[in-house]
Amino acid sequence: MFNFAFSSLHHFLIMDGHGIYVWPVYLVSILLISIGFQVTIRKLKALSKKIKDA
Amino acid sequence: MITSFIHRFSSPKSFVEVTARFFSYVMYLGLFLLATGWIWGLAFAPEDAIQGNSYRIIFLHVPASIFAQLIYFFMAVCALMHLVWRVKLAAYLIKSSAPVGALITFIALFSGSIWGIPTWGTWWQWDARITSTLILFIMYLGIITLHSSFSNAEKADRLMSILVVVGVVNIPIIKKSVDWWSTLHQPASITISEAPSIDLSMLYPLLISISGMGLTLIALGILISKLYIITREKTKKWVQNYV
Amino acid sequence: MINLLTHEAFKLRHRLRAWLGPLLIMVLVLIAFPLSIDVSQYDLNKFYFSIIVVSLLVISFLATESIFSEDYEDGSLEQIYLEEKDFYKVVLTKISIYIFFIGIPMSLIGSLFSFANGVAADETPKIFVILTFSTLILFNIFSFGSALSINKGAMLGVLVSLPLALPVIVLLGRAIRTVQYGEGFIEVLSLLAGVGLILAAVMPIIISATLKTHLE
Amino acid sequence: MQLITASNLGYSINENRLFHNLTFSLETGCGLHIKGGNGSGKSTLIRILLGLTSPSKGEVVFFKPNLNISYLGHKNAIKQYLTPLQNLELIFAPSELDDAMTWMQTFGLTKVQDEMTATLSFGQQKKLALIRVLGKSSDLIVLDEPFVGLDDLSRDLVSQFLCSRLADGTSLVLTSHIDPGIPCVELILSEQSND
Repeated sequence: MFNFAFSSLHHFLIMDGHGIYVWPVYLVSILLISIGFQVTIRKLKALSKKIKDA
Repeated sequence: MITSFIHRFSSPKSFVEVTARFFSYVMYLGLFLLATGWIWGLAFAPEDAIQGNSYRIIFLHVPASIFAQLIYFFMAVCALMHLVWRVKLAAYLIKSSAPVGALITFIALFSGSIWGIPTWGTWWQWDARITSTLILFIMYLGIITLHSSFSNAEKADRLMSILVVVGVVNIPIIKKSVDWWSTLHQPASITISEAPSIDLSMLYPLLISISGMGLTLIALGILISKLYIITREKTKKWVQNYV
Repeated sequence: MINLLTHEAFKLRHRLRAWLGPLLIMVLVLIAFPLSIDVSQYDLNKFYFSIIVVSLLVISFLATESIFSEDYEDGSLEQIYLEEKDFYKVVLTKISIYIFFIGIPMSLIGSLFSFANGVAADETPKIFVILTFSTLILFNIFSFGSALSINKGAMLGVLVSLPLALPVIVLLGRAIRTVQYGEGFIEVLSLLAGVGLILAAVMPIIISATLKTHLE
Repeated sequence: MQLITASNLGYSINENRLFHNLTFSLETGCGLHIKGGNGSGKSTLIRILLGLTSPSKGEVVFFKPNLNISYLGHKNAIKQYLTPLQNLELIFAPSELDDAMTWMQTFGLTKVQDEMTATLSFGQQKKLALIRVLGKSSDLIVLDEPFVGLDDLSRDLVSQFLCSRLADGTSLVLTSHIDPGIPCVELILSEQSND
């Protein structure tokens, strides 16, 4: 169950030509979710600062 | 009695305080599970006999699709609580879940259509589940736009709850009506009643990714609702003490 | 109630733009469509329906856009609330009047044009009945949308009511196919009628709650 | 005899407090003049009394069930695309129409009664809208800035009429920046700090 499914790292990235579909999907999703976290945290900090100053 | 019970445990203040206590656990556990599930799925799960390696999108697509719907049902429960018992926190939670729902629905649509290129040879099909997911996405956008177009936030809360409740009735109707078209999708891979049609070495990483995705989204939801609650109640004393 | 009906009818009759406008646009679309394609290449009667269905969707939206906002903006809605204490009757009346003045003529235009484009004479009434029940559903849905987005513009109205209207379009397309193939017409028609009547009874309750919230 | 009592009324919008702890009562045949600066919540208070808006705190009690209220707010509630006459026909039952027509005459609107309301001047439209309140009998008259745009003559006419209605036992709630010349209890809404 825990055998590396590809013969080499190169194959892992290419995935028999399916890599160009698989990798962008994961990267874009990770990017979107982390932007979600980032933006919220930044806004939260700005807001806390504003309330403290007021 | 129910009303007083709900009101005692649903003050925005206690929500923010309680969730802050286990926020970091939820987030780190979620990210850890998500990473485990994805690495397992991407690198160690065996190749699919029919679809080849492109099936590996499943570890992202299926969790995203599941939570695209679950978040809406969560919002509908909150909307009922808001309309029936006038629970303020419920409205705050709807408003903060909507962007999370829109985000994950977009990811579900996006990953699905990319996955469609190698498997179906097309990135878009007017198939039942894709169409209903697209409609779900429009519904999320509608809820967000509706709330932000009113200056009186309490009015906006009430109208948004009405829309969410009407929308949740609509979901099964959409499903049934678009099912009338011929459908491209494989039947759902995991069902509770039947034995799963998927190999265990693929099922485990899938289940891990689903739980990881769930916890990560809950963490994001907690964060957004904290931001929103503080924005809404910034004139209250507890907020000024809290920050 | 009769008083309310005559009043609403009177008001709509004096707003030419609100009731004649949508009908004219419908006619225009149905004339423009065959002109915009090469008629000799396509079998028009096969997919002329789809343009009828789509124009029904769009025109229903246009027609109901100002159904409540007109009364809301000039303050009549407050006065109505003070007199009635409840909007159910008013909403029911308004939607009925709109269906009578705009919806039914619209269905008539749609079935006439489908007759002109190759539907047999004895099947045209079937098309009319289907279109009428569809307008019943669509008007209720879009009235809800315009009640939610009262004076906030069409973009919001489209976003909130389109998800509700799309299943109706699927159903309507299905119903028209049964006319073309001559099978299962009664089943689909009863489904349409059932959905329409349920919506016509339930939607006004939801719309009244929405309008009440707007007045606050 | 008491008609309305309001106890501890408070209203806030988006957590900003407009007013709080308002307690007052209105008796039959009495007037209440709500005063306050711009944005102090006069119109909101009126809408709470009408039952349109629910207060954030406190409650309003009506001692007479099915209170017959006539109201005119900022919005005139007349149809621009109809003539004044058609507007009145929409508002009044046929039996009440004579009273309304007398007011048309008093206000000098008879000569424009068949023109489109949209072409009437601001003051004329206001007068037309006021007829809704003046021509009907009711237990309570609620007016939000009724004198805006009226000439002196019409203002006196309206004030006199309201005085006579007060004497008949009708109650009155109004807001106005101009002294209405009507015997009223004053209720002053002052700007409050958020604490």
